[in-house]
Amino acid sequence: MANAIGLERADYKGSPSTLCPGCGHDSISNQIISVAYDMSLPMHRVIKLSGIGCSSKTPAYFLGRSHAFNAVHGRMPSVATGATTANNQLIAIAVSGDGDTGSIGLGQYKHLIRRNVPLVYVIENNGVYGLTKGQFSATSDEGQKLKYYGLNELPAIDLCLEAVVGGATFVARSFSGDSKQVQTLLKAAMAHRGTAVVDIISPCVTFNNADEANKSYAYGKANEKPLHEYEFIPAGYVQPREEIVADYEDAIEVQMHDGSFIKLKKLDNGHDPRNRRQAIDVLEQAQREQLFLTGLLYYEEPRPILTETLRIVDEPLALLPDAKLRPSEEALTNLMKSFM
Amino acid sequence: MANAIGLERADYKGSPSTLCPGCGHDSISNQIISVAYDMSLPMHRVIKLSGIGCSSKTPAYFLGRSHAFNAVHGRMPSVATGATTANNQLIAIAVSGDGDTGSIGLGQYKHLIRRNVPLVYVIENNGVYGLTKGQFSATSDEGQKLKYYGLNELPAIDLCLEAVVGGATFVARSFSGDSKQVQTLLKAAMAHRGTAVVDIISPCVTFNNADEANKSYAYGKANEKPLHEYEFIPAGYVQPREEIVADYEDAIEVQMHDGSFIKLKKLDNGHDPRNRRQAIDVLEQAQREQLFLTGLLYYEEPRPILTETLRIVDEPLALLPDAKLRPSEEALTNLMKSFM
Amino acid sequence: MVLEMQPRSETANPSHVVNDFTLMVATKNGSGSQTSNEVLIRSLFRMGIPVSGKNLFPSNIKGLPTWYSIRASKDGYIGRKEYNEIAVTFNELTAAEDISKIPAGGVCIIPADWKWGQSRHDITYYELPVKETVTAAAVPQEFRDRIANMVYVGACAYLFGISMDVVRQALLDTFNQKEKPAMMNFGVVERAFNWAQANLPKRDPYVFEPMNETAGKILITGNEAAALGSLFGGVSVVAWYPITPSTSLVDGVLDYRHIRRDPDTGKETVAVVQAEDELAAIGMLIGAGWAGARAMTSTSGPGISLMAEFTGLAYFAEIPCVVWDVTRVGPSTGLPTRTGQGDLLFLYVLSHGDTRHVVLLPGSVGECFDMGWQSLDLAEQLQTPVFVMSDLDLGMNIWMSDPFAYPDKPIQRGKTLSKETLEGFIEQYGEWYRYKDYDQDGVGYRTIPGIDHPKAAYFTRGTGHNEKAIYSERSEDWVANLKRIHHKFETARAIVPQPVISNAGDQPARIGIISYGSNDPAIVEARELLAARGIQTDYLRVRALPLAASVYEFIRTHEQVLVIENNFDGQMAQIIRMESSENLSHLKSLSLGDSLPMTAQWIIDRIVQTEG
Amino acid sequence: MVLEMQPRSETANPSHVVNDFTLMVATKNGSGSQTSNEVLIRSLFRMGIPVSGKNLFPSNIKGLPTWYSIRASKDGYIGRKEYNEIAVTFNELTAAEDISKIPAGGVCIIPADWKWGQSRHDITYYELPVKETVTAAAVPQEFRDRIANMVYVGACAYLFGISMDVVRQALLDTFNQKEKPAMMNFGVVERAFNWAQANLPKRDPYVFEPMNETAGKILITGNEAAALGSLFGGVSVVAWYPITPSTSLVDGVLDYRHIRRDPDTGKETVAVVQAEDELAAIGMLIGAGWAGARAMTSTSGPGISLMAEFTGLAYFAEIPCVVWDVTRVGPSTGLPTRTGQGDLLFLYVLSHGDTRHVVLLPGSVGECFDMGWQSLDLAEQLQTPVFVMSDLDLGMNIWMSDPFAYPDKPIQRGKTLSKETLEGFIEQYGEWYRYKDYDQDGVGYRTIPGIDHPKAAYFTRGTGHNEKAIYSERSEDWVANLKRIHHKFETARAIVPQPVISNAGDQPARIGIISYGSNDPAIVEARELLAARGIQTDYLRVRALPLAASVYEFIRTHEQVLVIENNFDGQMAQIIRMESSENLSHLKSLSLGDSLPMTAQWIIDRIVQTEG
Ligand SMILES: Cc1ncc(C[n+]2csc(CCOP(=O)(O)OP(=O)(O)O)c2C)c(N)n1
Ligand SMILES: Cc1ncc(C[n+]2csc(CCOP(=O)(O)OP(=O)(O)O)c2C)c(N)n1
Ligand code: SF4
Ligand code: SF4
Ligand SMILES: [Mg+2]
Ligand SMILES: [Mg+2]
Repeated sequence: MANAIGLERADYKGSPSTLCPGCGHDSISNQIISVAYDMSLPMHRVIKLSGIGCSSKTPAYFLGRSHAFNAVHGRMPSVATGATTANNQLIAIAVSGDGDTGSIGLGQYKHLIRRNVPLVYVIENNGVYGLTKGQFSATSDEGQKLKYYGLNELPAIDLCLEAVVGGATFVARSFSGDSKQVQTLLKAAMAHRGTAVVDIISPCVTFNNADEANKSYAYGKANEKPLHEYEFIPAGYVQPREEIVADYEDAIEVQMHDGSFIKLKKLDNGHDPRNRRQAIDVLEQAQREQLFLTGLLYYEEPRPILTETLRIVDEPLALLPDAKLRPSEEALTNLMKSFM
Repeated sequence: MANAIGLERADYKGSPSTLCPGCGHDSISNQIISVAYDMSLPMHRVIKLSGIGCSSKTPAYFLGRSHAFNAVHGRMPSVATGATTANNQLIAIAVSGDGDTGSIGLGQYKHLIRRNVPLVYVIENNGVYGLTKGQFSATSDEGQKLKYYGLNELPAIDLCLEAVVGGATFVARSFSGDSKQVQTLLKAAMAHRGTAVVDIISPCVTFNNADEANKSYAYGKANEKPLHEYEFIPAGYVQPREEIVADYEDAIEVQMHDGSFIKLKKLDNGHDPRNRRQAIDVLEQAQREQLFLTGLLYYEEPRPILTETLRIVDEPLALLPDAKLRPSEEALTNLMKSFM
Repeated sequence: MVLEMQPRSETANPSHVVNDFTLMVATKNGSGSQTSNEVLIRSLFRMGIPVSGKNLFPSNIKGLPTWYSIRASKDGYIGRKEYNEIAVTFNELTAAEDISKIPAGGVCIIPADWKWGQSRHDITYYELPVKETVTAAAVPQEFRDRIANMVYVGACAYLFGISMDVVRQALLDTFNQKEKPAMMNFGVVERAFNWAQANLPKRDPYVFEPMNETAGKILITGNEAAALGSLFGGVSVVAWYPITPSTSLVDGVLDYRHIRRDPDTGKETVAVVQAEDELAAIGMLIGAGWAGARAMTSTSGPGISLMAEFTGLAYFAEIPCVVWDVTRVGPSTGLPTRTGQGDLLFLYVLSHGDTRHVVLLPGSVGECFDMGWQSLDLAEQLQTPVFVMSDLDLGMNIWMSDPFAYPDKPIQRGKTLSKETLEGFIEQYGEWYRYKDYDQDGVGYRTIPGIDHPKAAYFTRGTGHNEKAIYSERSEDWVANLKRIHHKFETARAIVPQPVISNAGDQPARIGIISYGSNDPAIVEARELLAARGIQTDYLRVRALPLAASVYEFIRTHEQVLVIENNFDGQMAQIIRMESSENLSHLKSLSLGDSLPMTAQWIIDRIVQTEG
Repeated sequence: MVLEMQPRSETANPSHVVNDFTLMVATKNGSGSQTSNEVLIRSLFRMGIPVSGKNLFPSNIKGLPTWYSIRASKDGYIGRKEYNEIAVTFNELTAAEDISKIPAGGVCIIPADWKWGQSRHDITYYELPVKETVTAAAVPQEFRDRIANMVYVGACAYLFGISMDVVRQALLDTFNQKEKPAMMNFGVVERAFNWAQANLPKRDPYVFEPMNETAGKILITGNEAAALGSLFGGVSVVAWYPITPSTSLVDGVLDYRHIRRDPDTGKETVAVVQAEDELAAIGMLIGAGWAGARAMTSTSGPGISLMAEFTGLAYFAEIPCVVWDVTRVGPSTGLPTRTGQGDLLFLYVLSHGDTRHVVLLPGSVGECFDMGWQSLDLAEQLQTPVFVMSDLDLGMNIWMSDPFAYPDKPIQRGKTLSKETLEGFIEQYGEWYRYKDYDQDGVGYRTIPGIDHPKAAYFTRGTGHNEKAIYSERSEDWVANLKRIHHKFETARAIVPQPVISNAGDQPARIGIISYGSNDPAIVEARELLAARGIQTDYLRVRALPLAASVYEFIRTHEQVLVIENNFDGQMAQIIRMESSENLSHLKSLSLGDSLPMTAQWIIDRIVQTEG
């Protein structure tokens, strides 16, 4: 069935995956395809950015008609910063791994967030280095065991907590086995203006999928605790706003910059993602008690994005005509006089 | 007057400072000298480590009889990790700047904390790049103005909050103009086992000392709000413990790993540094309301330090005799057989 | 001179070929064929046949094509060959191309289940009932896919003459003497063997026959060898970040560090820190080396690039540490699972502002072991970072070798002063200045932190300093210091591993070959084949930068000198040229850079061209 | 041949020296002397006297010694001189040494307040009542320290003949025409002038006299020139991290980007992002260059080292961007405020695995401007990172120059396809493959993201790929791709700025000089002085790597070739050697690396030695 811009879901595919059969990352690629199709994303405006790792390979496997940049390990954030600054009309989807973001890339990750570079930052978090065959990453849980490398005794870095503390205005965690939630959160993230972090626990079936491992399928399936049930109502959705609110009493509605809404049905935890303190608490609790919490953790009114704080012109810098790139000969002559 | 190991305060000095007269960093060097003298630190066991910046130059200006390593910009933490791993009997004092730690060095800072490398990490935080003449750093406050570079519109990275979230077990903030507090906190930090972060607001009189600048002397003097009054009681102090407790009702006593105590007299804010949530709250509040809060922000029972999680021998690796460095010829022969 | 050379597939035709052919197995990555291939190699090794294996694997965990070549060579050649007489084509996606590459007279072993037919008439096909055999063996479901590869092991054993006894032993070796998995696999092997015996009349000329060429030898990878060398070299701090193809070097340290474990406490004398990246890894080495540990890391190209700034610091602040660069193919991420020697020049000049480094160049697993400990000695003797450039071929492939020799000298800690020797030093000289050249070899005396002596401390920095280690911006201090460091480089030239020269005869041959590293087996083979056809060559194998004087001596004494290496730019030839003002117009660069281990054939072709 | 050369201090003796001497001011860093020195330079410039200034400053914000030399040269020489006839010794800590370096017959200007006495009898002393003069001028307390430096300005003006009118104008220039501060300073200058007139009988031979050699010229630093060149080159994204001596280049962009500001909205067409470090800075450039911006950064050695890995990516993924390396002295942090050319070779081969880069080498502020825009053009034409290696001397010192010429060709965006041209391309070729060599120049056609065409997208990566930009591990694809990129380097060789050759006569001189960058003024001066003594030299100034064919042509046609450069290793000589198989035994490297700008005298001494 064609979407609003006349494309089939298949048009949003990429080349066939070369990941291990069953890898969590592949299901995320599929969710991205679905989301892009549902949202009728114009692929020519999308850029896909990634670092190095199994996760970072995935941009090849979705949205084949979009430009993509598979950069170097851990330093995709700076490439994304440059690309979105060069052309502020691009829709950037960044994909990274836990090693890529949490180990080698932590500094760039934090600084990207601080600058509020507008993009969806998907972390395909499996708590292990997949591509280099099963070393611990910085998000490996304390006490986690791996076949070859033994026991991890260091505390995990929680990339969502890092994002909240670092000034991200949209921070969510999900589970690649929960496709509905992944899709809803990705849609909301796409609608967000600013850095939107979506940390998706995505099991590595080859190196970190023991049943007791906190980031395995079995564990996720058994222990995932969603914070809410979600619905995403895109901007311009026909149903009048009031009706939606009426849906269920306990709902929280988060209105987004572009007019869309995320509707959250509160579950027993009572988490309100607009409450920064709750967001931090819930993350700290999850880490302390090793809870597999998922959902929209934190949402804040967007603050200025980088191209705004840079005060650059509205048209993409990349497309400026020569006349705007080179002042006149007269301008040079005048300038020269000031140095005489 | 000679201290317990027979040294005068002057013995703890370094070469004369080449910083700008009045620089906050110089007064921190002086506090370090006093603390080392008071604590009778054996200088041959102390190592001084730093990155690059005006702040990072200071190890030349104190403890002239200690080995020092002035490394590269932002990457001192890894050098410190290596040095303390090589010799677990060294007492490491690390000095860095806000640019050095918060900009180029953020990743290494966080990973040092995660590994719990045992050292005192002093940040001489002036919210500006001193040595390169006055650019914004990542700790420059939102809305801060600088003579040449204008207005900063990005949120500040709070290096104490980063430390707490990242797993540091001792996190304090102070003000170079408050020498008593700086000294007390440094003493406690020295007694701590693990990474002890002491973020000291240290005005740059040349590039960021306008009265309204949040990290200027005038501002600090006018607005510093200490969380407590402090006393540090070293291990083996003769007065019996009970008596101290009796001192004043509202006191909190934090017992440290080596048997020393920090005694905190609560002020009206009621902050308990052993409460992680309060620590985060107070830091978030300080940032939100631009409060100049100082004091011991967070203290936690020490978790294993790096050399413990590495399970290395008790004697310093650097001093292992040859016999422990090279197995016997027989061992090689046997090993070779296993490859036949 | 025009030369008639042996056509590429000549050896593929005779009627009886013994222990002189290559068997290639094409499968999918992660399918478990690694084990089967190892069993085959180990079997030949047990039969006393010189053998070598080359694993051509993708940068992928599961599913992409992988090829493994096992070469048996009665003459002891262990380099890569350009063609494989026998192909086990077990990957449906590449089989067509794999089959097309079999030389005439070769053999194709293919699953019967595919029902592909036999398109070529100049090769011998054997079709194997893979599924049936596995099913019949009643292997637990979960192991079936992996174990299917044992079918070709059994069939090959029968077809080319490996006894079941030998295979059983090899299986036990491969599974570390664990009976259960070994025997489960052996069941399938035996079944396939029996089936082949019953159903596959031998129709090809290739056979393995026992020899006595491997007795007392070992099979090992270069990375394991390097790890062992480091452990016997007293490495005490290893900081690293995973990257192919260097990861297995640190894995080797983890696997074998028990030989250094404290027997009383069970604690380690080797700290292994997984850093957050390579910037941190080398930073940790520098901290550790400064504080007196023997520090080592292992990485590959991208890691080397990230280490550039810190390397300059270590060079200038004169801190010992050892960096293994197990090279892959660049630029950038390049081909992470292919081999090449493209980092040489970059390593040599790593970091801005007039730096130049010691680079050791092991040419065999034996030298990986030797340079494992020598590099740690040299780093401390020279107080500088020492690089060891191995490569994927050497590091990750299994090689036959003589057992490694125990280090022939005690651990060298260089001029590191203890409390007592510092005392003595000051008595003798009336002073001790960190960067003063007391011995006219450019190397100063250092102390390490922790020494209880009031004069032991000094200030280490990457900024300009005088010989007292005091900050200085004076031009004279700068020049004096840099001159001394350059002088140290001359000291290095004399004490690094010297070139190995192998001359054809008493008089210099017309052609001199210069090469290094893992090209050695191909060159050895090429020289013999060329000699058999009347082209004599002398051969100098460089084992370190800076270049020994004997390299230039060798160049001077040969009419034509060919520098053979596996990179695009001919970097060794460039280094030879850039440091000499002699007339080197008779020096020619033969460089390859095709991402594969070098072959004798390629060398022969080039030399024939040159001569032609 | 033995030559009698002018002894170093010869010019310091005659009785009347006009516009041909150097005045050096020694003060403390951060004391405000920069302003005074600028006023002196601007005054001479206004008098029409060719002038140049060299600032020798410490890596420190306040207090360490700093020296500023102002050279007047009627012959138009603007290189550094090894001695200064006149020394204003205003730093008590260095005065003794400063005075000892004054050549016989020279002049020392010293604060009278110190009561130092006059230890040398072969120089002229003038003692100035600094404190009194400032006190008498009734300057507000807070400005007193800084303004004290105006005392030597006034005294020098009187002693050496600068009119008060000229000084007043120069002060206004220096203070951007702001009357108030200019006049406050002028008050002190005038007072000092008058005091000198009344109290200091002229006892030395040095005088400034008006000339007409600066009319229509400008005074500017190389970094400002580079900033302007970039702005006229259409730079649109600047990402950077502060580092001496490159910071003022980006400051220049900030200072002047208003000329590119959108007049309607007041918004910028140049984004300037202060990155968290150099790794991020170049990452941002690569993202921006890939997305179609004209991206530039400016850094120095340590930053270059940190950029190594990303540079390899840009090279291999073929992304345009421009990196200015304003060099200081390395290795490591080295001497951050001293000058040298020690990064050349490292830049050329930056990153692991067979990379090689375009490096432009400006030799004057004019070329800083030209290469500012040319580098952006070249980066897009060649789809590769382009480095521009300037240095502290060129970048941070003030130079006299002709006004810069407007770019002589429109902005070059290279083979960047828009929606329409892509359409046309596909019509013509029936396809568009990103990395196919359609024009046999090694450069493919690229699209940028955002183009509304279903076939515009391609996948950019640092891993192996075929010409369709599809991931490939095939050896053939790898080799084909690298060959094309190497071919692109040949294309670069022809289109980068070509060498400038200046021959002594119609026939090649016996000696050919090769040099580059900021050595130019010293070489120009040395050649004239040598010529005056009968030694003719030809001179080729390299302006870019890869080297043009004419460099080797020049070498071939000269009996002796001297490569003169300011680094320790003689890196340009090494590059020349490493890429040629010709006999270059007549090529000699003269390299300096003493952390200071090169002088004509040093060159002359070396050539005389060579000839001797
Ligand atoms: C500079 C550098 N160092 C190391 C590597 C090797 N490397 C490739 S991927 C990877 C880790 C990937 O882990 P993660 O980001 O978690 O991705 P995953 O494979 O688990 O999805 C590493 C260390 C590299 N490519 N570049
Ligand atoms: C790799 C690298 N980049 C840039 C620099 C230049 N640099 C030196 S110090 C400094 C900033 C120092 O700021 P901070 O750490 O806050 O120290 P402060 O001078 O303010 O005490 C910079 C950018 C450098 N030395 N190395
Ligand atoms: S190794 Fe793990 S992360 Fe990588 S593709 Fe396989 S399952 Fe996925
Ligand atoms: S510039 Fe600022 S930080 Fe640096 S020494 Fe001066 S006052 Fe201190
Ligand atoms: Mg991972
Ligand atoms: Mg600072």
